[in-house]
Amino acid sequence: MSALVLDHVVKRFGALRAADDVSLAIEDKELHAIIGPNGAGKTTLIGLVTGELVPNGGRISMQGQDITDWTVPRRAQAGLARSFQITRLCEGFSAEDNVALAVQAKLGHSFRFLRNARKEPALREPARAALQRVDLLDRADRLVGELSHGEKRQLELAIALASEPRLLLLDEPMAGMGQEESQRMVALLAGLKGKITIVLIEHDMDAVFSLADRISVLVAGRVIKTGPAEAVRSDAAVRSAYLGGEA
Amino acid sequence: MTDRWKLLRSILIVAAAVALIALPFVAAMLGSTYAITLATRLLIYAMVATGLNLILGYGGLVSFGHAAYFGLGGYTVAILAFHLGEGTSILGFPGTNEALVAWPLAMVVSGLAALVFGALSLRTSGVYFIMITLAFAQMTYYVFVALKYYGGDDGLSLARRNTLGGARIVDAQTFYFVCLALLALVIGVVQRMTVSRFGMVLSGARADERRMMAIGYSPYRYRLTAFVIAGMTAGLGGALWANLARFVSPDMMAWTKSGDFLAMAILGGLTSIAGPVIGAAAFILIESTLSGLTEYWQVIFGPIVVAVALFAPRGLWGMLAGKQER
Amino acid sequence: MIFKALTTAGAALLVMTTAAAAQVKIGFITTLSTPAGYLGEDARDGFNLAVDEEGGKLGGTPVQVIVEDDKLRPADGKQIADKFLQSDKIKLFSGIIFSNVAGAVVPGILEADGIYVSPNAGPSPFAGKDCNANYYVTSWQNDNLHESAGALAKKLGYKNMVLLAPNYQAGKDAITGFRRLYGGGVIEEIYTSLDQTDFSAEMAKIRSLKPDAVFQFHPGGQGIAFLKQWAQSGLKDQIAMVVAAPSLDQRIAAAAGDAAIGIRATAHWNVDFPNEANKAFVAGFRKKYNREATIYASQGYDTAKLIGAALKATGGKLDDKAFRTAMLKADVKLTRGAFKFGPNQHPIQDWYEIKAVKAADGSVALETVGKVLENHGDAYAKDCKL
Amino acid sequence: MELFIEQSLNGLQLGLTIFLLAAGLTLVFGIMGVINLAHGSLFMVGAYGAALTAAKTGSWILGIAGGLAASALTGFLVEVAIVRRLYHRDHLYQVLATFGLILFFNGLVALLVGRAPLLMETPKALSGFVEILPGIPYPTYRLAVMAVGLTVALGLWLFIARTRTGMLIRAGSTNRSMVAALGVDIGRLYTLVFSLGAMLAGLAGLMVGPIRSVQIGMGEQVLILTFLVIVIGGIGSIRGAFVGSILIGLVDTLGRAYLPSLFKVFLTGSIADGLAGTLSSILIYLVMAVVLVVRPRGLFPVSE
Repeated sequence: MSALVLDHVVKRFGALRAADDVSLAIEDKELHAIIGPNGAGKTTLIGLVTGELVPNGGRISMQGQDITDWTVPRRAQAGLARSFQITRLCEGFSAEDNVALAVQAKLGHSFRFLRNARKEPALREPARAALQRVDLLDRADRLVGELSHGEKRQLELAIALASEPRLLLLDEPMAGMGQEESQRMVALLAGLKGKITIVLIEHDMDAVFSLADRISVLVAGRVIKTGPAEAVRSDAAVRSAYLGGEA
Repeated sequence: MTDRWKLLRSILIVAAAVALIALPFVAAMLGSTYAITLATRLLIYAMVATGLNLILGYGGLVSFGHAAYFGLGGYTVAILAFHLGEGTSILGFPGTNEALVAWPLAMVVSGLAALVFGALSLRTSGVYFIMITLAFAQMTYYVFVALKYYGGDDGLSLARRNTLGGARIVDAQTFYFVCLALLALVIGVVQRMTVSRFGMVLSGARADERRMMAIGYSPYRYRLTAFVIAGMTAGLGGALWANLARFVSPDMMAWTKSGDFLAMAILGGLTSIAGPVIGAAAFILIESTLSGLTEYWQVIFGPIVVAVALFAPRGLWGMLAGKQER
Repeated sequence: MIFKALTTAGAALLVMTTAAAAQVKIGFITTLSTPAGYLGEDARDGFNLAVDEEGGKLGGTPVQVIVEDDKLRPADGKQIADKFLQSDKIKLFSGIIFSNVAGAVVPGILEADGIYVSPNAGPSPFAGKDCNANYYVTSWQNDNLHESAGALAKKLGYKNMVLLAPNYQAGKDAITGFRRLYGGGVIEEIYTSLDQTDFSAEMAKIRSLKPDAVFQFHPGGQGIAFLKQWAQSGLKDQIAMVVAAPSLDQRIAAAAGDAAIGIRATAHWNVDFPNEANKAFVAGFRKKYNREATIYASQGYDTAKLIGAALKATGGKLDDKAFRTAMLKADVKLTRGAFKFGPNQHPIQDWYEIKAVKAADGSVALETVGKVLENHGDAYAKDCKL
Repeated sequence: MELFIEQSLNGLQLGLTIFLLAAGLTLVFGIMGVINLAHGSLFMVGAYGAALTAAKTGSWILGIAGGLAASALTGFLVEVAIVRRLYHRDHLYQVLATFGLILFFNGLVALLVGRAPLLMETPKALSGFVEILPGIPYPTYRLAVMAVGLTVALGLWLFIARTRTGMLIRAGSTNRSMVAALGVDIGRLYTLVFSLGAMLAGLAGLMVGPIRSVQIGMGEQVLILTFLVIVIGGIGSIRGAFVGSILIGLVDTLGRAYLPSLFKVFLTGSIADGLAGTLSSILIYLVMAVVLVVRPRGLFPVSE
């Protein structure tokens, strides 16, 4: 069963068709990259998958379940985790607090009023484990504002991992990173590959082609090609519409 | 947070607690019962501001109608006492003068109102939220102004204070300690809430709503819960106020009162537990001193409020704490 | 023997000087901010004028008048009263303009054995079953305002009236009071809302109802707005209007200008009363404050005079029955003329018809036309057991 | 039927009066994102400026000039001294600071001018009536107020849609840095807009002066109503403010006109009066609550 299926999904903004009859199937445990030039509709696609945008037509399903009408939190609860292109973290909180919030979400409702959440091992231990996975444990007590850009991106990933997702949606995780930071992120993702289904949206072509099992190319709201890295690289349509255009 | 600041903070808190406990005795020694009355007023406002701070400071929700819940709490106590005096019943229940019945009921009434108003208001955000909370408070205000049976805008007097477990709370000192104990309880509960799972979600949703939704929370439910808790706290404050003033009137729900509560919370410092208490104290002391000093008190008080908004966004406690807390 | 006489005389002298020096503090809680601030300002200035005339004394007793703004908030008034009672040890109070503030403040003062002399508000509970030996009203029982207007409407022969008042307690009391002595037909009672400033809907309705006269009770700014809109709508030339004193005081008339001319009101005082006390007051007020006296100023002044008369009789003492006896005698010439306290310690006095006319200098003046009610008390006195 | 037409006209008139005040408020919010509770104070300043100037000079035309000048100048000073420090701040601090300003202005007017309400009469030229329907005279002055309201609506629309400054304002509200990149001093643009908003508030104040009472606190009575209107319309939208104003004007007027008789159909006199009075007091708030529950960002939401 596919981890995520988009079936003839359409999203219009006025006259603009930001998602134009998109059909896509992401297989279980696959690392699937989505690439495309600016304005191709990648952000719209993420919005549609996470539930922040409501499609004008078509269906979306996850693990065989139709989630088209589900809210953002409900999809998250069902195992969809994401990172943001521009880091969105709770500023006044420490790195560990941020991750613990995701752990807490995973544990169900949070209507517990009197126990100090910062002292609950059930929240803090998994949070520290997630920080460990992204090599950020030594920065656990730092406030988000004190972290470097690269560290914030790692933290984003830790938050996403902490909820033990079935499907991980990464929105340009390398954006704005230096070479060294990018390499560390690629290594992190390589370590995750095959363990969770990952949808990776990324501009860094080297990263994409070295990591992805399959790649989909989005141009002007349409998927023009889906296939393994080599097939995409050699596809004439892709080359002319996108890779060629850039080269 | 440095150890020096931690020590200083502990000393300050202990000193404040000692001062609050000693105050009535000192006042009695100096023969100034007024100081006790004033301090009781302060405690009650501090309680309301503490509740408000939960949604304002931690939840980031600017409720411009908090006076409505304060007023409803006060009216609950007054109406129950009124029916006891008249020997009539309300909705099938006889009136009562027992605090153990009236005060929880005041919290229930205010909480229910907050539940209904909050459920509708929280569909909006930003300025819309500010204005819709104001609108609900105004509606409540006008209803009580027109409620002739309960005195309309002339208000309703209480013949005597509520009894507490059958015992009368006659003197100002006892009532002061009742208020102090309840304030301590409210502060304790709110303080624990802010670091609980619930509080973490509430603060998280203020910091970044989209992020919180992306990891699986619907902020609405948590905000509504906080809104109701804040409303209930205001209701308890109103119930105590009715006992202090032995009088309630729609004036308790006026929009300017909501503005006063906001000013108190901000003046002291949001997202701190000490803030609302300091804010309420400063607000009351400044306002009553100024209006005793000059009839044109507004000309001085207004700019003070402006200055706080402009130059002390973290309030008095924030200024004191400097960079130590955020 | 001589020594003894001397010491006695000395003691007596001592008593006299201390009595003369013992200053009486008067707590004057009144409304100075909010749109209604001018009412409290006038009452205070009238009161202070009487004190100034005696060089800081009332009835020979030095007094200190401590004024504080109640902000038209009952709870604030109560707080100030607590401070005055407990901190400043004040026993004698006055100044409250509004009934809702009085309702919150007065019980606390009376319980603390204080004395309250009201220069304006006279709510009905304190005139009837809740009357108190230490509570005096020098102005009116609230209903008097509207009863006199009702009596005037009856005297003028109106048969079909529309009555308007705001939808709150004082407004409802106004209509009840008016109907008590009016006795004629009422086509409709219209209730406006608390902060309403536009009355075009009501006026269109009045036009369609075709009454022969209208009674409206809108104090302060609402009253000004009503008069202006009434004149603009053209109804002023077709339908007569009778109002109570708070809807046509000197300030309202001045602010409404020509829109007020021809409107009739009733009052127990007017600036043109020819008695000597009033002439002196009006001239003194103008000299000291450089503005015209108002009904609120006259009430402040008369209140001070009544307190002065009582202090004179008791030698400045407040804490015995003598003060009450002296107070109830009301042995002083007031600006309004004849005055005595009824059994509930509320006024028994005359009410006059007042009309707004154009003065020689083009401004609006209130002119006394004639008497409407004589020795008028109130309907609640019978419920008062004192 | 004639009465209904007259009442509808009254509602329209009230709506246009509110619009005068709402236009400036929504303009300032839409462009700078500032909630200005002191807008009511500027309304008061306009009325006081006009009343005092007219009393001094005996000319109502000079009075208008005086009122506009006083409110624009006050707005300018308030922007320079206070409001410009609030542009990037949370709404909470804007509410608090401008709440403080209300207190200040009320106290200041009491101190400088005195507490008694001021005289402000209808200009002689506008004091008559026009027979709009047979047997129904309508005050000329109110028609003038309506005309001014419509003119302001049209003028603002033209200003924003057609002029260079208007274009900058539109751009500035969505893209500060773009406007700054064009070499426009955005600080000065904001000062200008705020002063303009203040002048509109002053215009509203001096227009209603002859209808209502020129007194301390006159701004707060209408302030909440004005906020209601711009919130219903969608904050920042001039069109929304216009529609909201007319809606509230009509609802308020027709509610007061017809609710009592409606209630009397099935209730006895005094209870009906009481209920109808209460309901008509809260009707406008109810309308706003319903609008916001259904459309949380108002009737004409302005995109961010």
